[in-house]
Amino acid sequence: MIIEHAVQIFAFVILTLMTLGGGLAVVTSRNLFHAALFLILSLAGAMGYYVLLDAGFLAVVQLLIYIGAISILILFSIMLTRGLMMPGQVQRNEQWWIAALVVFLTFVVLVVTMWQTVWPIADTEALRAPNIAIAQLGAALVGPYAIPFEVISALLLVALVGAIVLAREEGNQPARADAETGE
Amino acid sequence: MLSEFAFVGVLVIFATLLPVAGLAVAWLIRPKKPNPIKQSTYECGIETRGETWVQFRACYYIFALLFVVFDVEAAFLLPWAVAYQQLALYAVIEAIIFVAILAYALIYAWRKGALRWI
Amino acid sequence: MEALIDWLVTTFPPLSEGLARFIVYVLYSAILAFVAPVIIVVAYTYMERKVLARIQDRIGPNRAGPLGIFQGFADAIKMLTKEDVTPVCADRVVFNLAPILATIAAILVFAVLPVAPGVIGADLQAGILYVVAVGALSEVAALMAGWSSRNKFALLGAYRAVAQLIAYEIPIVLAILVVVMVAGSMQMSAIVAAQDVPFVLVLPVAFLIFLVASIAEIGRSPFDLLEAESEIVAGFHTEYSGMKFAFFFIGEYMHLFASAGIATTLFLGGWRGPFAGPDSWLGVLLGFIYFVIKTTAVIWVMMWVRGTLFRIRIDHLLDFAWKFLVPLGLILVVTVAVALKLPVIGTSGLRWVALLVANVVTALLMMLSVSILARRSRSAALREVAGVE
Amino acid sequence: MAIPLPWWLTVAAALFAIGLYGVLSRRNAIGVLLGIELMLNAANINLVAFWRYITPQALTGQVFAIFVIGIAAAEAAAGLAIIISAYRRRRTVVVDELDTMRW
Amino acid sequence: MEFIFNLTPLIPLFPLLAFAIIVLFTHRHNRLSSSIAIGGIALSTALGWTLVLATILSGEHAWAEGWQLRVPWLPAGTTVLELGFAVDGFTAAMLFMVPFVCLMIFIYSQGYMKLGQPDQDPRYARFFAYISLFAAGMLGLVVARDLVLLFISWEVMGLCSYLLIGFWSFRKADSEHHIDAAQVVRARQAALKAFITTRIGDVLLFSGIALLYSYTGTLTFRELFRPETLETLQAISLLGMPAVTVIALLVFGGAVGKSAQFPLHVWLPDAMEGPTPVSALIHAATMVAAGVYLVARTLPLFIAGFVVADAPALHWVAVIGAITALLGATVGLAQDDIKRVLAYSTISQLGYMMMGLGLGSLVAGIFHLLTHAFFKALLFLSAGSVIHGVEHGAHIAAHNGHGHGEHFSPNDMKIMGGLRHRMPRTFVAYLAGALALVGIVPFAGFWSKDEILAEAFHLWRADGTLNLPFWVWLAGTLGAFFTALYMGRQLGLVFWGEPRHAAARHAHESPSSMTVPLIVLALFALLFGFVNAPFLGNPLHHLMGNVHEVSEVVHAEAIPFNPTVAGISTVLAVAGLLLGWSLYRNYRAGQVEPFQAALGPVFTVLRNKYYIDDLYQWAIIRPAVWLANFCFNIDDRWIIDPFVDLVGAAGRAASDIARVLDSGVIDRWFVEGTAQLFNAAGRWLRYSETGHVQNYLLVVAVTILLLLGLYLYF
Repeated sequence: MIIEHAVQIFAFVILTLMTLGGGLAVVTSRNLFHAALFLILSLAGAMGYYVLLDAGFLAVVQLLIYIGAISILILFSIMLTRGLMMPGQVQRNEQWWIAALVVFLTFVVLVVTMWQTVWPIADTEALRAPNIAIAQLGAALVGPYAIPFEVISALLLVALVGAIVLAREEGNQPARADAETGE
Repeated sequence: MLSEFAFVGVLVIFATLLPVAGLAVAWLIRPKKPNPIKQSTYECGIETRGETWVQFRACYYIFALLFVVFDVEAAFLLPWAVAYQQLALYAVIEAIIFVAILAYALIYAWRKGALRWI
Repeated sequence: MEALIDWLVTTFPPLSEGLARFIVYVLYSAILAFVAPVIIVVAYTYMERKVLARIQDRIGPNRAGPLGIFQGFADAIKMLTKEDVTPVCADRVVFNLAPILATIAAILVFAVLPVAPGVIGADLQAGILYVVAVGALSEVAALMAGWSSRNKFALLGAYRAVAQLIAYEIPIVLAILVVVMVAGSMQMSAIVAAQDVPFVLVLPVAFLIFLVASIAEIGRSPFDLLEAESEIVAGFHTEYSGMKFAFFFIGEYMHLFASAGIATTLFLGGWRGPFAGPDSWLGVLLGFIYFVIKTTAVIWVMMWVRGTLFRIRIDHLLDFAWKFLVPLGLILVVTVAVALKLPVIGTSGLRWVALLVANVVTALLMMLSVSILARRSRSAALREVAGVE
Repeated sequence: MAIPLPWWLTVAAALFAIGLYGVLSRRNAIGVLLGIELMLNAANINLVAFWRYITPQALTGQVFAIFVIGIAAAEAAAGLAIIISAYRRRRTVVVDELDTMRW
Repeated sequence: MEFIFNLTPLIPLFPLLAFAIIVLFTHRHNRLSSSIAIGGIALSTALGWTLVLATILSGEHAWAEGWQLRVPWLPAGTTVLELGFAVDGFTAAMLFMVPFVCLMIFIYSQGYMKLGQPDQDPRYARFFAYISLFAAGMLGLVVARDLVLLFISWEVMGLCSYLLIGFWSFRKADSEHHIDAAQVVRARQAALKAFITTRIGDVLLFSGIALLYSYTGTLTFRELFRPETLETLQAISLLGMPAVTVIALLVFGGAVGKSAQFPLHVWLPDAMEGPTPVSALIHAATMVAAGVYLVARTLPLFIAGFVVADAPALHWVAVIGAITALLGATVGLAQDDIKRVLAYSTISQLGYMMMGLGLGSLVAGIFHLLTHAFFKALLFLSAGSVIHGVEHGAHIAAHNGHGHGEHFSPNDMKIMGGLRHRMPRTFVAYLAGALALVGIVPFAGFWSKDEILAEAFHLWRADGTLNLPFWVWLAGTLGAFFTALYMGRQLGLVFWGEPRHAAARHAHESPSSMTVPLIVLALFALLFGFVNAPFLGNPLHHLMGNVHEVSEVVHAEAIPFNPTVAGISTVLAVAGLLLGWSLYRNYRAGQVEPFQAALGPVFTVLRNKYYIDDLYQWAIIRPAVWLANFCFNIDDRWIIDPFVDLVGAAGRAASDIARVLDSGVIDRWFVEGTAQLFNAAGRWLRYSETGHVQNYLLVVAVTILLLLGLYLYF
């Protein structure tokens, strides 16, 4: 039990270093590509958190969507918008120090509140066995959460349509209809 | 569950060790005779001209976009698929509607020519 | 695995259960990370050369050792002692990290591969999703390699590689979706256990989608666009040499084996076969042998395809994924979902029949519509040509 | 559970603050987006932590986290498309220079 | 029976589907799109009327209690935000009117929107998509079980009204003669004005809803209006008033915006820039009715506030209603635009409805809402027909070489005249509508307006002193007179006398797709009043009188028919009508208007709408613009600049500051005058600092931080 706890705390510390260190690097790194890679590191740390919190499925989803898909998208768009990768360019604006101050204050307020609040922690028995099967999740998605579930797909559709309209190069349309598509 | 992921953690460490060790060994025993020509960027023997980071077309981005959308779809549908055998017909129909909406996304991209290379 | 842990605990009493588990994990990890790559690379490069040589009416490697079986080791030594050139303007850190990440990504897949009865590193609930998710790491590695080389070909190659990888990941996911639906679990062991009938027999279309997409996913001919020499030199690893290149190479073969292994697990019944089972050491060994045989068969098919087909064009490649495999997969998911919920389907036997019928019907419909579309577009093209002249 | 809940919350708050700082101080629009991703992740960590410690038998925490990830995907897709579009028209992704709304 | 009620969600769904189909698939096919839109609303009408029938047949209990359906909408942990559908007597009464009037307007639009547009105008399909969505919003509002669905529908309608009012805010080609550059500008401004003005109300309503939810944890009407809930709300004190009063006033604020009541009525006349069917749909029959409906639906809140203390939200409703009624009616006297007259008449009639509700009579207010919807839709559509005819006349005139190149507005009543011979069917319809509006027996308006006035009269007599009901009654009666006066003027100007312009001379009758709905609506304007006629036993009272059975302030029973009230208002109405008509029927072009001659400066005030628009322009919009500039400058000069200097003085961020110093800010501070410094610093900082998203975000972050601190530590 003690060893297990020690392992957990060790993992927590490592993951925190990854997450917060990666996060700090994301917001301070001068090279945007590096920033994106650090974002991946930070997200991987968060993934580890999910594992420690017994949300294995979520961890895998995090790996799949955040690291596997969203970060690819970000890397692509970084490469597409050239000119910002000029090294040595100043990457923070003039208000950064006010921002830092405000952010620090926010953090302090949050932390103080969190440590003062008495959280209604579940009883030990429940804490020990949070075994949520993926099947339960799946059933919930089409059960009580059916409407959000459908809305997500609509949201994705809308995002895709909007993004295609925005990102497509204008004035680059071939005059004839695409023969392959059989339109 | 933690113990299962613990294995993944151990494997990550070992999997990192392999290439690191390999590279270290190679670094020890390989010859090191750099010269500027060898270290220049390889472009079929021609001198590199212009910037390397030429701007690429947005169609790559659009493919990545579709990928993201369908990846999210997978993340939502896989739990559903696991639960599939216990579900009633209406729940299956909900998922089919979900798939249909995303299929419409694909059709939209197709008809807009976003799937066309060049 | 669990049996081994039990055995350790009972044989060496001072060992606690956790420690025993730790020892077993370390051992198995070491096997997966150090032994398996070497064996796989050596064995399957040799096999590939031989098979290709046979297809192309050559002899293949025959110098190093009897029948050239030491060719792989010779290659390894060559790689190890080659000079490693890093371009001056490259982003060194990222440049060095990329092959490491690629190797890690390839090895990590093995964590959930049930190579023998009871032998599986991590039997995750979300096992198969984990496989797909880890595959995404290799895309990141490709982008890192391409970007950090500061070479136009490398960057272009990385773009292409990622475009291809992500395009074919979706059909894979859809095929997996069908399997998960039928098996009722994402756990690899449960999927194997569910295959009283190997799924390839009842879900042939899903298997084909998976196989084709896997070939593309590991970037082999006819989908080896990522390293089309005539177009983009060697793709994202143009600037790599020596051991760093070797690790990309190792990663590729690990990936090959992993993909075939997953195909085996999902569709060919995994380690299942006569007398194989977790109860005795013999059964376990037998299961492992079945697994390797099946996987090698899949790999052989992939090599066969490589030796037979020519490389296809990048636009056709993406079209094939997005305009054929993805719609096919979506339709298949819907058809299977409906077929299994039909009121008459209750008993197990009928279930399999319904699945097979759903598969076949979907395939036929798809073929029909594609042929109609193709005919129409061909005649449109012909008309256009005629109109121009 | 070796780590008490407030630690998780603190880490999440720190990640949130870092992300917020990125949003407020990055000159590059994509950098701003990276900050937003960090913030979303911080929120997700909170959701999962609360689920684990307070309502471990309920599904809500995990389901919400999945929804947040899905929404983050949509947000990134649309946001990056906007940035690419802006880049194509204005040849810049520096937020300070994207100021048509000024007058 | 239950089965039919379960179909209720389909009523708003049909038009919504029509909208989706048009937008997604058929927007390239004009005729198909309009058919789909009409089909959708026709299905809704059929279903709606079936439901009305079912409700009536279900008996008294169903009228009061109704039927409902819950839909869990947003499960968030332990709480579930629900929305739902409900049908009771009140809903049934609305369901009789709303889809039917929409259907008539849709059919009419099919003919009207063809007007001078090229066949392939994409706006034709778009128009039908918008009005379908609009109808879906209104129907959703009517069948809502709770404030969630109601508010969603409310906002959908707000969006649609913006889109439709600004419908002609762009034009495709110069061939579209009826949309000139000025029209484009006007349409844009009107759309913005409508949107922003109603938004003020929406914010109030939303705050009201939020307050309700935070105090009661539910938004369902039935649960909100349970006596226990209301008592809780009465007990809570907020801003020195019972919470329920505050909430009622906030809700009323929403209604004031949507229903164009006194301080926020300015958007409605401008909204006439939209196509005429839109005016009929949004600004007469349905959308403005939404505000009245909201007040009627939440009447128990108002009454609860009324009962508990002398902070009577209910009286505010009556007072605002009375002011609006008089204001609208008087301004209507001095307008030239045929649609603007009707717009002000709408404002004034909405005031009547609010008066009725404010007196605690649900049925009187809603009865007037129903009859008004029919005859005002009729009037607007007839006005559209007149405009249509005049435009066609202008075409013909231009073709014949008369009046070519001369600019005129087809809405201007001054150019019309003598149209009763040229457009006989339109004339009959218009006359029916006018008589109904003025309140001549047996037209619909007579019965409903009389009921409101009788209510006020009754309450006055019951008390005996010169109390609020007396003033309300007085305002209503005076308003009735003015209504008659401006309708007489309008009839005289448009249909009698000689045509005063070539366009009017060549005007001719509209196509039957436009006139048939007119005739149908005219029949309703004539007959609909009988649904609550006293000698038939006030059927409407029985149907919906008991919906809010919580308090005796709501009169379930009808006030007995009062010959005195009816006599006074009828005499005044006839007198006003005749007076207006006789003064204007021989009006000739260029002549000084009879009213102007009689009223002098008062007329100018009326013509300028009591200068309320100018007041707003002067007192709100200019200061707002000025304030925006001021903040902008303050941000530049007095906050950021000292910050920069502070940093410089502290020797921090040396490189940035060096740039500041080099760029001459500090130099100029000493070398040149202070004024120039401010100027230069402002300009410099304007370029580097302001208008950037991140500045705003920073402000947001600081605000949130402050609020957080405030919430946690104070």
